[in-house]
Amino acid sequence: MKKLVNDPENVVREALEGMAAAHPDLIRVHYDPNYVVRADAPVRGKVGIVSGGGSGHEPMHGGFVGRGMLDAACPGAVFTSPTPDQMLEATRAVDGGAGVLHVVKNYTGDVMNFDMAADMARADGIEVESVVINDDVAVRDSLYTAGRRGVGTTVLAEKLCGAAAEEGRSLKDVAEVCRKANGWGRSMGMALTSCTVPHVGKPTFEIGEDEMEIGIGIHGEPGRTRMELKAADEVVALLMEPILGDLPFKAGDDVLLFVNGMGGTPLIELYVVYRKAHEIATGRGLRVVRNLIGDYITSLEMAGCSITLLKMDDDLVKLWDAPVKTPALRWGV
Amino acid sequence: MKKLVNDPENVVREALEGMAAAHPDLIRVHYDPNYVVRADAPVRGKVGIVSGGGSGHEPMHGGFVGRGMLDAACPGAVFTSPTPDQMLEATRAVDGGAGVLHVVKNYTGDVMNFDMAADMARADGIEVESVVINDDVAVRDSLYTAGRRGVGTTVLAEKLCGAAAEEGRSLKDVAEVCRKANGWGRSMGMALTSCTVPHVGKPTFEIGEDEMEIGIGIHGEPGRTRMELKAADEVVALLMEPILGDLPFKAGDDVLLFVNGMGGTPLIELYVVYRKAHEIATGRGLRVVRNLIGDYITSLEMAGCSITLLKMDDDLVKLWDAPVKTPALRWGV
Amino acid sequence: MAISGDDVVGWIRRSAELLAENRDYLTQLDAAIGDADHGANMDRGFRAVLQKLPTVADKDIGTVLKTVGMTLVSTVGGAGGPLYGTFFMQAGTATSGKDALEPEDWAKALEAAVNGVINRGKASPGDKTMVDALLPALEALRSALNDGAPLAEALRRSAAAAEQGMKDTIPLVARKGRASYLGERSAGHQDPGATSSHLLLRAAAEVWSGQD
Amino acid sequence: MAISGDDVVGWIRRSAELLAENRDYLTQLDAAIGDADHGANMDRGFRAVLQKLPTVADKDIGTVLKTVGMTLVSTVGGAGGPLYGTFFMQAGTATSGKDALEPEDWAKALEAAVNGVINRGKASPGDKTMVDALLPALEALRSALNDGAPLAEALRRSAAAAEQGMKDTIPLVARKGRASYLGERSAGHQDPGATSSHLLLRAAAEVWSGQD
Ligand SMILES: Nc1ncnc2c1ncn2[C@@H]1O[C@H](COP(=O)(O)OP(=O)(O)O)[C@@H](O)[C@H]1O
Ligand SMILES: Nc1ncnc2c1ncn2[C@@H]1O[C@H](COP(=O)(O)OP(=O)(O)O)[C@@H](O)[C@H]1O
Ligand SMILES: [Mg+2]
Ligand SMILES: [Mg+2]
Ligand SMILES: [Mg+2]
Ligand SMILES: [Mg+2]
Repeated sequence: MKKLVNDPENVVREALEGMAAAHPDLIRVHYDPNYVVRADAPVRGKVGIVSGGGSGHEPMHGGFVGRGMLDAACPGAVFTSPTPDQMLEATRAVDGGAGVLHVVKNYTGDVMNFDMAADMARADGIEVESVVINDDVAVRDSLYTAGRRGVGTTVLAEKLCGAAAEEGRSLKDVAEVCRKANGWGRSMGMALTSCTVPHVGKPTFEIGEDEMEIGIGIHGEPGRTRMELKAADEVVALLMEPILGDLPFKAGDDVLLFVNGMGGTPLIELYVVYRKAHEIATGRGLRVVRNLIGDYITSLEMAGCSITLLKMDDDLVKLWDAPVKTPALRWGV
Repeated sequence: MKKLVNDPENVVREALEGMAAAHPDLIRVHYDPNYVVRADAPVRGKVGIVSGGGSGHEPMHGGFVGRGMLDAACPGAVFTSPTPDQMLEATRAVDGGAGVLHVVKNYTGDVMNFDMAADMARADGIEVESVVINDDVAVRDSLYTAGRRGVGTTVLAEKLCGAAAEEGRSLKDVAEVCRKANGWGRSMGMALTSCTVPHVGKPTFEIGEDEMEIGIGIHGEPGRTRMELKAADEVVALLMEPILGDLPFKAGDDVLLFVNGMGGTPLIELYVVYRKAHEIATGRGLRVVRNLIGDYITSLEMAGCSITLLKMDDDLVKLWDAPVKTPALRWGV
Repeated sequence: MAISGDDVVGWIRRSAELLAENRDYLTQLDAAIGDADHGANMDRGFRAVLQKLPTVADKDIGTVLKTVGMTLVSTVGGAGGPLYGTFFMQAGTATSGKDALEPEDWAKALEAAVNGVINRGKASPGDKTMVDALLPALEALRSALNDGAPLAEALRRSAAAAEQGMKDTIPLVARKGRASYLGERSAGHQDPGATSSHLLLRAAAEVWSGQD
Repeated sequence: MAISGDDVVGWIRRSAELLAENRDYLTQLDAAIGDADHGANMDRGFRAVLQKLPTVADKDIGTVLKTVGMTLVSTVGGAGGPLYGTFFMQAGTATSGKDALEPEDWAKALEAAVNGVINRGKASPGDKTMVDALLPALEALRSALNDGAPLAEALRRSAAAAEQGMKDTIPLVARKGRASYLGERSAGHQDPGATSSHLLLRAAAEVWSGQD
């Protein structure tokens, strides 16, 4: 295992300490239980937004805490959902009297832990809404399974509902923005290499020098299919087809195109991917009105990428363009 | 070789096409010769700033083109200095009548190509100044060698002199900011793995599962020493010692601390590195007043990091905080 | 005759031991169809439990088990945290105030625990989850006690049923939890949660086998 | 007797061929003490030259060589681009207007070329650069011609000296170019630029060896 870490058990803690040292103007970090919170939380009268999940997906979620996005993030152990006590304390810390939205990725653990936390917070008298993000078209959906995973759309939804909250919208309306983003977003990912969980010390999966995994999750979970490595343009087509086939919208619609790196793929390759994804989207009559390119929802050092298409309307465009000031996403301020 | 590319010979071209498709609001891309230029270039009366170098270091330099930073960037083949014709055309394209600054990293190829371009541009009647960045303390300096490489300080210098140009300072003054940044910046890098040049198809160097390379360059050039892999805190100390030992400044000074990822190292590890680097800097009495953490000057998918310390004064802080709007660095606007 | 408070503490300790020993094994199982953390999660949780135990060792069995559950909820995370947390909290509620458990008390506690897991996770038998080890274990315990088997024997049959249930998860296609994302590709692998469940029941059988 | 314009074009073509054949070899040498691009750079440049050649094939030798130099400058990049670009541009200036080269003309052209490289790169002999192949080649050519050797013989001695100079770079510690960043670690490796320089002089010896 080749990593810049000390004791693998301390990676999450030490990375949080690094964040605290780096961004005192934007965030505060609370330990035991661990959560990252906006430096000026709670913001009176504003809906608070809390997300969280396993660590190893940086900058998500801690890097998205700040004005115009999340009020707090709860980092779990690497690839492990955080616990209800973290979420409860974070919820209390960001409650400015207007209620708190939990943005939850659809993994059994995340959903159950956030459910417990929401129950406890409500028992405390805090109004809590939860929106579960489930945008991964690699997973075949069904009433009888855990359903689709929450992946790339999470980043976009957090930006959008963060802006809505900043504008002063009500809990119901902020949750509505989040649900709309989830309903209008579709993603799919792929991997060239495996990640290595620090405390495991070896790659989660073996993969041949000429193989790739299509439909991979962000935790090194195996994907839909293992196949021979292909040229970037073909890979992009393999990701775009299921996304386009599942889109709840049509030619002529405006979209945001998000090309996300899994952590180990350099930016030059993400632009090669973007080129083709843009071409395919445009070829289907979609208008790419906004985009995001870079490592935002990662899987440690895994090489690979994911693509997200999100339908946009005027309100979402306005919310996307609104100022954001977090460690990882920043503009307009 | 596991990369998201099509024909390896076309990587640079296709990545440029991806950038052009992604950021028409910020940049335009010119092909044959290749350069990336601010969408609104030339800006009348403003000093133009041109940089460039081999590709494979993304987002540097193309990702730094835009308001408040570079006016143009010339991408060469992967790890190969661009050619004078690119630089000449870029220089012409950004000349707003106030002269053009070339920001050149100190590699023999870059220096010679930019020299030729500057001569040609001057023959065209454009006033050109060049500043050569040479901040890499891994290289022992001497009058009789090529001297130190230009690495991390380049990113910071480009931001700072970009802001100075945007403010309307003269060519002489903008160049002075750049020289000051170079004089006050020191960097050192390390690698856990090798990068693979696309058209070569195999790793530039072999490195054992329990080895690391200290003092690595950004082109996979071997570093100062190969040694056994160590804990992150020890690695950081190994990088900080030569930097601190070479600093042209002292306890009590303000600094910007830049922890840069080489491309394949995930952000969570960069924060573990930042934590210790911040601690060491602070322990030496330096005040870390600004910082930057992420992949900004990379070496394809190489895993590893570099650390840069830059002394700051009030003017540099003001220039650092000034608005910047480029694909890779954006704030205040 | 009965399971004492010390016996319950002994069971928890032995469980912690078995989970620590099988940490890498559980993680490997989870790597194949999940995210390679089940071993680390359970081990982290039970190490926290071991630290907490002394503070409640002299309390009633219900308090001990509820404390175990609450500690797991706040230290394990993932799916395992809420599920095993609920398991022990429900077992604790069912044994509230008791200083010793008769065989029937244990059966009721296990029943409450297993129902808690099912209510929280909504998994049905055959979904390839810990339920596939827990439910057979409960049924085997009940039928052994109905047969008039002594406690030690009933515990052994219960643990054996958990083991069988665990093995029977191998051919299943997962319908719940992270393994369900794999669809057909989840078949052919043993479920990590069913495996850790078996370890808990095996620990009970080992530690309490002196009783009858 | 003399080197014709066609001969010069033949030399360039043969050089392109040798560089293409040795692309991986040059890149490997550059990987050891540089950045693994010298082979790709030279090959890219000479492929561009081959495309350009037909447009000047009927021009004087000076024009051909200057065109080669300018094409290399705008397609090779790195250190090799300006250095080899200058090499050919200077050789072109020295042969301006000529349709054939007497041995002494070639010696003057090579001298101008090598001086151009030295002026641009500021390398001294022993710095572990292409100069360590080029300068011995020039000296060997001069002394062979002074000895009254026929051109073919002089070219062979020139190429052999380049080869020896190339090999002699192995123990050297680099003081110029990218390899200098390695300090002592650059010793023990052959310089890629000296190797490509040898290939150019070998091509001349091969292609022009019929003349004398
Ligand atoms: N809905 C569910 N009901 C019961 N058990 C479940 C459910 N979902 C997952 N599990 C169990 O949890 C185990 C995985 O636990 P763990 O690896 O700790 O959590 P995570 O999947 O969040 O990483 C699975 O092997 C399975 O036995
Ligand atoms: N200052 C110099 N003078 C002469 N030759 C040099 C100088 N610097 C480098 N070289 C030559 O250039 C070669 C490297 O060329 P190349 O790999 O194409 O460029 P780069 O080093 O920019 O990647 C070296 O092997 C060396 O022979
Ligand atoms: Mg997990
Ligand atoms: Mg090079
Ligand atoms: Mg798991
Ligand atoms: Mg080179």
